[in-house]
Amino acid sequence: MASSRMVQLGSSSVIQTKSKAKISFSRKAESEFFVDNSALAGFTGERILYMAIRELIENSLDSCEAERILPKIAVSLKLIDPLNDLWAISCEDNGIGIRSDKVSVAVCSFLTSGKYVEQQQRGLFGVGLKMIAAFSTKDTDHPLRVWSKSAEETSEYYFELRTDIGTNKPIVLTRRDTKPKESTIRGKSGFRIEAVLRGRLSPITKNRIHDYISQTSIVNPYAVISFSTDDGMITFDRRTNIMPEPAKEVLPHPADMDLKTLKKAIGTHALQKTTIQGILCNSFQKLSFDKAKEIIRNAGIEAKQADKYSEHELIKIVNVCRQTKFQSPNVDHLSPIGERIFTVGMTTERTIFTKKENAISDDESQPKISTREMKPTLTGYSSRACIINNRPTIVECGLAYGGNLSYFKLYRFANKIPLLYDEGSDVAREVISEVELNKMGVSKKQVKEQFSGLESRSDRAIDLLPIHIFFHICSTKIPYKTAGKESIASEGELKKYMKACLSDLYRKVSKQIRHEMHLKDAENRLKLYKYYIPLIVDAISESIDVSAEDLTNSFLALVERHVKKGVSHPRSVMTNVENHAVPVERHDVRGQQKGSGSKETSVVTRSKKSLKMKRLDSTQEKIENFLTSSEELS
Amino acid sequence: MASSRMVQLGSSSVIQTKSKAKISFSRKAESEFFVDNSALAGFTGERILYMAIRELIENSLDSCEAERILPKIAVSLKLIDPLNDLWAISCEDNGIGIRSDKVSVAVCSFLTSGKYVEQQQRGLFGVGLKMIAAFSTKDTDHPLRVWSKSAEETSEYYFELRTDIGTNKPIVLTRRDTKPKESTIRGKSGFRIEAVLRGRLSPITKNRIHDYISQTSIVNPYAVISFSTDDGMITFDRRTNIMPEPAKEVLPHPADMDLKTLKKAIGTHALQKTTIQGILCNSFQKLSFDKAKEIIRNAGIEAKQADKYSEHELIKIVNVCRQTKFQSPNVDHLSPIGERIFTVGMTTERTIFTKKENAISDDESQPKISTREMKPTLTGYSSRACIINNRPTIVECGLAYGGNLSYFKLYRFANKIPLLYDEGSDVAREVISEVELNKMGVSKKQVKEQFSGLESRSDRAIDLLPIHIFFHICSTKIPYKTAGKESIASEGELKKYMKACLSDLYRKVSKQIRHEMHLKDAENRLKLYKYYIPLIVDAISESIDVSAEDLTNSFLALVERHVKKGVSHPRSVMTNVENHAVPVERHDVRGQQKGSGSKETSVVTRSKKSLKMKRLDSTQEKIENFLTSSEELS
Amino acid sequence: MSGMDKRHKETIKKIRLIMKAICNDVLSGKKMPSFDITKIGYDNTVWSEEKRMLTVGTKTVHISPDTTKKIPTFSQYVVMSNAVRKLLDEQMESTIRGMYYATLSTVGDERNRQKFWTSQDASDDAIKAVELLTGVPREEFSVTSKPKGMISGPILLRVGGDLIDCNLGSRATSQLIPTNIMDVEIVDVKADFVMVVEKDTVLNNIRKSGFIQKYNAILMTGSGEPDRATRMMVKTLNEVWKKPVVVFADADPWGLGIALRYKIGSESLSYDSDRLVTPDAKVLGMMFSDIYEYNIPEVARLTASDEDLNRANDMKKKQWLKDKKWQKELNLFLKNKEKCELDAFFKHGFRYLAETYLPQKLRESGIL
Amino acid sequence: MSGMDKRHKETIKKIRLIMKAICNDVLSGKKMPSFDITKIGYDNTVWSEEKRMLTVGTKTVHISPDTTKKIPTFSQYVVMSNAVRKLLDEQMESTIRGMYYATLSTVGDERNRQKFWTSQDASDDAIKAVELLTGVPREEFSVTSKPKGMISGPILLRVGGDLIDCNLGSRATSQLIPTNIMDVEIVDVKADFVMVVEKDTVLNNIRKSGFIQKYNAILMTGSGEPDRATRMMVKTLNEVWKKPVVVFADADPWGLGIALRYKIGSESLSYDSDRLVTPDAKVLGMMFSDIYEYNIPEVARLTASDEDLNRANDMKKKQWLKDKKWQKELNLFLKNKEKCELDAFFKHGFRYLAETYLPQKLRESGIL
Repeated sequence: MASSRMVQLGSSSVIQTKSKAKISFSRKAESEFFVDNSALAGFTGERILYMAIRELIENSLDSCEAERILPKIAVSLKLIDPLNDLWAISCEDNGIGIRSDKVSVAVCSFLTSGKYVEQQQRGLFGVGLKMIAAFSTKDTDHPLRVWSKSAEETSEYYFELRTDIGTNKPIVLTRRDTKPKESTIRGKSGFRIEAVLRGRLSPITKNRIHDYISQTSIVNPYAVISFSTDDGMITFDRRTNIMPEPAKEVLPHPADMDLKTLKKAIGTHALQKTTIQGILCNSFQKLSFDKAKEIIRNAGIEAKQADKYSEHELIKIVNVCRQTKFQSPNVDHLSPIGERIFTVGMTTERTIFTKKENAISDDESQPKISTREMKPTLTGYSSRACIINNRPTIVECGLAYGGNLSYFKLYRFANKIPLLYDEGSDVAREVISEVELNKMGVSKKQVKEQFSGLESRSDRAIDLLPIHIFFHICSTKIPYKTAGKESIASEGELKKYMKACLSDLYRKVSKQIRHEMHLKDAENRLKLYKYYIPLIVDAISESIDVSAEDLTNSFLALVERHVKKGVSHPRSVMTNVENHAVPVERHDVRGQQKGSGSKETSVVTRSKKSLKMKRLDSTQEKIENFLTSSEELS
Repeated sequence: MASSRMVQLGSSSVIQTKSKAKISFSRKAESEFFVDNSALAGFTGERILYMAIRELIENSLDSCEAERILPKIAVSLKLIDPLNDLWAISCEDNGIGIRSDKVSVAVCSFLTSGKYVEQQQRGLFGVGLKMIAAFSTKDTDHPLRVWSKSAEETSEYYFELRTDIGTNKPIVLTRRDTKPKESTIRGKSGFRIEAVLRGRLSPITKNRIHDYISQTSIVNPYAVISFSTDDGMITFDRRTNIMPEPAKEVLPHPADMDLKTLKKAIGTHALQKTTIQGILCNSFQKLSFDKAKEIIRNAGIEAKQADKYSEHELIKIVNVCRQTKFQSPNVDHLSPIGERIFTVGMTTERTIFTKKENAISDDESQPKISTREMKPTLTGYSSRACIINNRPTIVECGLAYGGNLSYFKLYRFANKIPLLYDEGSDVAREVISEVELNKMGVSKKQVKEQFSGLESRSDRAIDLLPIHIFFHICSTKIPYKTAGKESIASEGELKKYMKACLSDLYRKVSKQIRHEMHLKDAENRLKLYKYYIPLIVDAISESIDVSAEDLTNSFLALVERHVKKGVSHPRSVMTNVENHAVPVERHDVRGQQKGSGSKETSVVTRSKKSLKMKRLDSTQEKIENFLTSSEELS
Repeated sequence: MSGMDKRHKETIKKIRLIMKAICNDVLSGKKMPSFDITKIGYDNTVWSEEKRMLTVGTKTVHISPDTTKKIPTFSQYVVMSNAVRKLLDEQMESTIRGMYYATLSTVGDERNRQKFWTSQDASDDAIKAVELLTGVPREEFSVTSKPKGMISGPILLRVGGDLIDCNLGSRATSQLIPTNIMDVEIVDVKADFVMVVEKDTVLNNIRKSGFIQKYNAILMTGSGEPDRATRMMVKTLNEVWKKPVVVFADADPWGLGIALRYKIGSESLSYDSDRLVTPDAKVLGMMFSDIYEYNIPEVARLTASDEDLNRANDMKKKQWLKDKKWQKELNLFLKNKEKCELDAFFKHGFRYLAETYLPQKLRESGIL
Repeated sequence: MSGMDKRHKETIKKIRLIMKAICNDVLSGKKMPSFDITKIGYDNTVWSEEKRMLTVGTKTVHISPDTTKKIPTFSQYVVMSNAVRKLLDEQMESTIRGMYYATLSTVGDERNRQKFWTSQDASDDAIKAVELLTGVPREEFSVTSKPKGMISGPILLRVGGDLIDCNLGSRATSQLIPTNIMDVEIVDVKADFVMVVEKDTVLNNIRKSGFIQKYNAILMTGSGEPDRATRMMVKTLNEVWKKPVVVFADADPWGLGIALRYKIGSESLSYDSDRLVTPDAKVLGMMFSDIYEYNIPEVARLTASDEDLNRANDMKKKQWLKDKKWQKELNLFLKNKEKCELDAFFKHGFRYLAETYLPQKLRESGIL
């Protein structure tokens, strides 16, 4: 059977031995083009395995979210042939699967994808799966093995596939309806792929994969993602059952019109014989019939059947549209994470390490299962919708403070994908530098006074705080700084909106942060009194006749009352700080909250439990007393 | 006529309004894919005009070099509609042109290119011209205008073209054989294209374009490139008539074999019924019949007709090849610049500014023509051939010192294309940091003493020297750090070879540089004496009875003799510097010098004339005297 | 002597009263102990036209351990008060550095230990606070700084039981001005006038030239910023002994500032101006205009730093420098951006300063 | 006086001879002018077992404008030589700062002007070079530094024509030790011994306690690094007046270094040890072991810095500190990494140092 495939070989590009330079124009199949220029899709050298895992996880998440299925994704990466650097990679999800008649092209044929629609998705080029198939075909004799149970079908199908790189066509080696007892996918629907790739895995790349999955879990807390390697399995557990509203496909916005989109719109309506005005308002969002008439009038072209216009006339429409002000585009085609899910992501991270039973390193002391959770004392969320480069864009920003957090960290996401590298050149870093910390109601000086004890790598006050800041940018066109897609450029007004989000957040949490800092200050102050009182008492009792013990006891009682008073009247201590506690303002994302069913009304969540964990010293009880009383007061 | 094109509209991807998420798999035409994901080819936002000019210049240079035609390229970029940001861009060359039957697909159809061969070329993806055509079609109603006079034909043909983005097919609006008196292209052959693009040109991008052309001229000194804008014309003039040996197409190297290449080789020989051994040694370089037999033996597969092997058997051949040591690949498919041309590029840069006759700013004081030349005192060249990522790679390194150069600068080129940005992260920067300056026979301390007076941005000694360092990497697969293609990664042993080149160069120029530095030191010393002698003479003549004038004259005579002595015995002054002047060693590029016809034997060229230009003070004559004598001595 | 002891006893009593007051506040438990002291520094300094000197304003500082920042300060003041009491009880004297050492300590526990004094500056501030709290100048409670003022010329001092004749020949070294100035009595002054210079290098040069003998002058210097003893000595010579006082300092904003310390006082010691300032002193040089009038070679001039210029701009705005003469000089400096030290005259020869420049300036002002 | 003038004339003559030699070399045109001077510093210092002091070795430095780097140095030495000649011709004295000012200059042309002296250090080095060139110590050509040494106790000095009695009461200030030491004559010494301390704060505290009267001692300090006058005064008191000398300094490597300046000399002045060093001086304290034996409170101890430890390690290797006693002390320091200043005794009360620690140490060593 294998040799029968030989007939499919053959390519349009033939190596010639030329005596004289002569340009021979050759046509390349898409698959061959992408294999030859694999750098375009990021599949180069060391990065092949990393990119493969990324693409598979992103496809799986997209597939689940399309139908609001809580994702459960199992990825594995195992070395099967060290001599030839062969790795078995697999990914299984419980998404909607792919219809059996589409599986082979969806996996193997470049430029055929379910991703070519105007809505937010993780992967946009739709070439990831195809790259895996082509590389596997090119470098190994192992076929791709695929199990798919489509939501639209009842059976699970099994495939063995190869890509004919020379023609961009799938080679289907096996295709069968699996019998129920044989079936691999347990849920109602799902997809599993296994491929063998040739590649190298350096420790750096290994960490990169781990970071990628870990941060993916932060921004997708409704997903379970497990990752198996030869060392064992790590599971990034689900922490919520709420999923974001899926992205919807929308009509293009007229400000983004060009000749191609306009002609496509006319072509779509070709059979209906409508007017050009009708086509405009049916094919573009935010375009009323009146507005369409106005555009045609401004373009100065005569009325005729829509498909009778020449390009010269159409370009006038495009030019007018580019100069016309329209309503902001709607954002239904975007899927922001939303406050509730974002908050879950910020608040918790649950990781379970399961060591392989017979792991090579037989370290008895290491537990087989360990979990890690982080519980900040308070969190905040804010978002903005805006237009960047003619595309609707949603900026989401989150903040987590205190609790188990002990240092500053910035997390960056684009369309729910974590950005891991080039943080220094990311616009988010600029945003954080440029938003004044005193919007939080605290001064740099205060922060340095209170936190400079912590280990810090930086002089900047923000870097001293136990704070995590999260930025998520959703758009159908993320303004990446480089094609490497690791940092976002400060394009258009993006920075302005990000700064507005962070400023909101600072203002929103300011009361709580100030309270947190007052608590910490009160604690510090009591400690300070205890340090200094003996010195004062000694000096006095050496000078005049008084009982040192009485004086000490009275002094301690006095300062404890004093500290308590200080916390319930924070202003008196912080007179030099401008008060930013404006009435809490909600910055909802337009159209986003409709169906999210959020019941929370306050954007700042205070976790009492974690606060208690923090107070371990002897003054705990007293502090909690006045904490309670001050909360009653406020 | 315009409306008749309407029938060609229509696309396989149709916008649907869906009530329920359902993945619809759609196939995209290559053109549509690239237009939608234009970032892949670098055509985004501000960069469109820059990329267009780059692509056109690179195509033109490739076209000329294919037939060793001395390139003469005229590029222009003019704003024709400020309201709609429309620019007319044109490029004309004297290259080999494109055969009239191929023009339309070569210009408009993606994945059809003359670049898909295994040889060094500037553009590799072959999508630049197509992007221009597609963007012009998408954003304007102006057709592309093309004049082509192919070396294979006698007539010049004129075309008006558009791209059918939905199908990746050209739309030929006009095609005609121009009459001789109408003809645009004057030379034997050539190609001219005019397109209208929508875009913005910021001052930054404008500078970027200028830098790009200027540096292109450095590395292609045999080309004339003129660039016209609304401000006037800048011509980067030709400084040599020698051209590098053009790249030849070669067979792939067996170490780089994969299933795809192997199967392609078998397919090509399908009709000849040869053995697999025969195919191997006919389809791959550096693979003798014996070696082929050995490979088949090691793969442990039975002998049969070549097209009867299964993939499973073929992959065994691939695996064996990957583990087998072969001779280094030949580098005929690479086209390094070579020492002579490299030296011309380093030594001169001739720029002619021609202000527009009726320029808006009527600044009378500004001359209409100005030229700029730089003449270093000495230059050096070194190169190495190596294998990086299984691809033969040639590293060329050049160095220019002194003369009109007044600061340190690093120039980086890949396949004769300048790399303009991200210098900090380029491997070349690391190479320069890591090669010890004292290989040059001078110590950091000396450099700092002699040159710290110059304005410098850095503490590093090399940055103080008036030195330009040039790196050129040739390969069919340049290890770019990012898809943005602005910096090269330290992949494989690339850095090692680059360091070796630079070290060679340092050693080679060490004697001259030391001599230069001695001259400079002598100069400095004479100056210093002149500064201090009056103070010494005053002190002495105040203390004792002596004629200040006599003393001054005697002192000046004494120090001039003393300085002269110092230079003719440089060692005596520089005893603390290790002497690296090893016997001059040539590091020829394997196989590269064969046809270059180079007659020079010394790699270090000293320009006497420029030295003279430098000596303007009164001691010029004396210094030249001892310069001559010291040269006689050495 | 017994007058001194009596004053010491009074100071001890004042300190005990302060301690008592703190004690009462704490034991009663009603309020944080606190006391107000006069604020010192530029923002509580007022120019008195009548007295012709800088005087202290009415602002006060609230000293109390009621905020985090003020806890250490309060403790330091209390601890320093006790140390002063001890010093007086032991009938010793100490320098300000000695007081720092005597009160050196750490606070905090094992895990978080820090210094009681961040530096000697903090201890010096606490000594100042004790002065303000008790209303007794430092010298009276026997805390002095290292002597740095110097005096030379026909003047006879009595310190304790010893007579000190400062009228020594040109080869001898000047006498240090004792910092325990309360112990110093001026027995006799034979000089016609007092010349104060900024730096001892300059004083030395002038003295060696025989200036004292030739012009019957007393030469004094505070060696830079003058200590209180030097300022008080100048004041006494002018106001009690009726000797004209002239001041010479470097031609830069800092030199001018030092010269003006003698004549109008300083912002940091404005609370003590009545004891320290000599309003009739004449600041004669080195004026910025002298740089040009006496033809100082360019190499001996220095380029003004930004700091110098800022300081000069600040000075221009001061009420007490609104006089046309000072404004003219400061404007000249701000225009030319050149400053100069008195030593620069050495470029004209080692005797030029003492034998040409100074006599000329003194004649111009009518002193000679 | 005329002896002084004669010596001055000789110095002038020596300078003129040097100038003449340079002149001859230049006018003959045969060779670059050059002269060799003794190299000074650690690499030309030799321990003399016989003299029990650091002495200078035989290395020399070649001074000549023959290389770029040496042109400025040569010029500076010539210019400074001429300035010294001028000073002597004018019969003036100057401080080292005065010499710096007198020779201030720039070199170069419009486009490239630089300072003749990079800082006063360069000028100070040039003065040292003139000493070495002429073989005449600085004091003899009337260049002195600012006086900083102090002396108190039953000793009578004559400076020029003036008698200076240093035996003043406890309230008076100590006398400065004149830096023009060639002009100073010791007329009479009534004290039983001489006690040298590192810092004037400490001297002041001791003096105020009545120590001088009680023990009939002379108290001296160099106020840190002692100047030559102070060292020479100590030597004279010990060797001419046969008074025992004891030295007390802080318990840190720098304090120990200062104490040893008196007893064995220093590397930078080893060429002048014969005039400066008092080999019979006894360095009594403060020993590192005293920190523990006298129970200095922990807060008054300081943590040794890396610099301190490096210095101590260097000192341990010196030939002249191979004595068991020093090795033991240095090892103790290196082990505990704690140092301490004499002022730290103030933590035990202001009189403890003078009334407990010092008498005990003096008794232990047999002085009392």
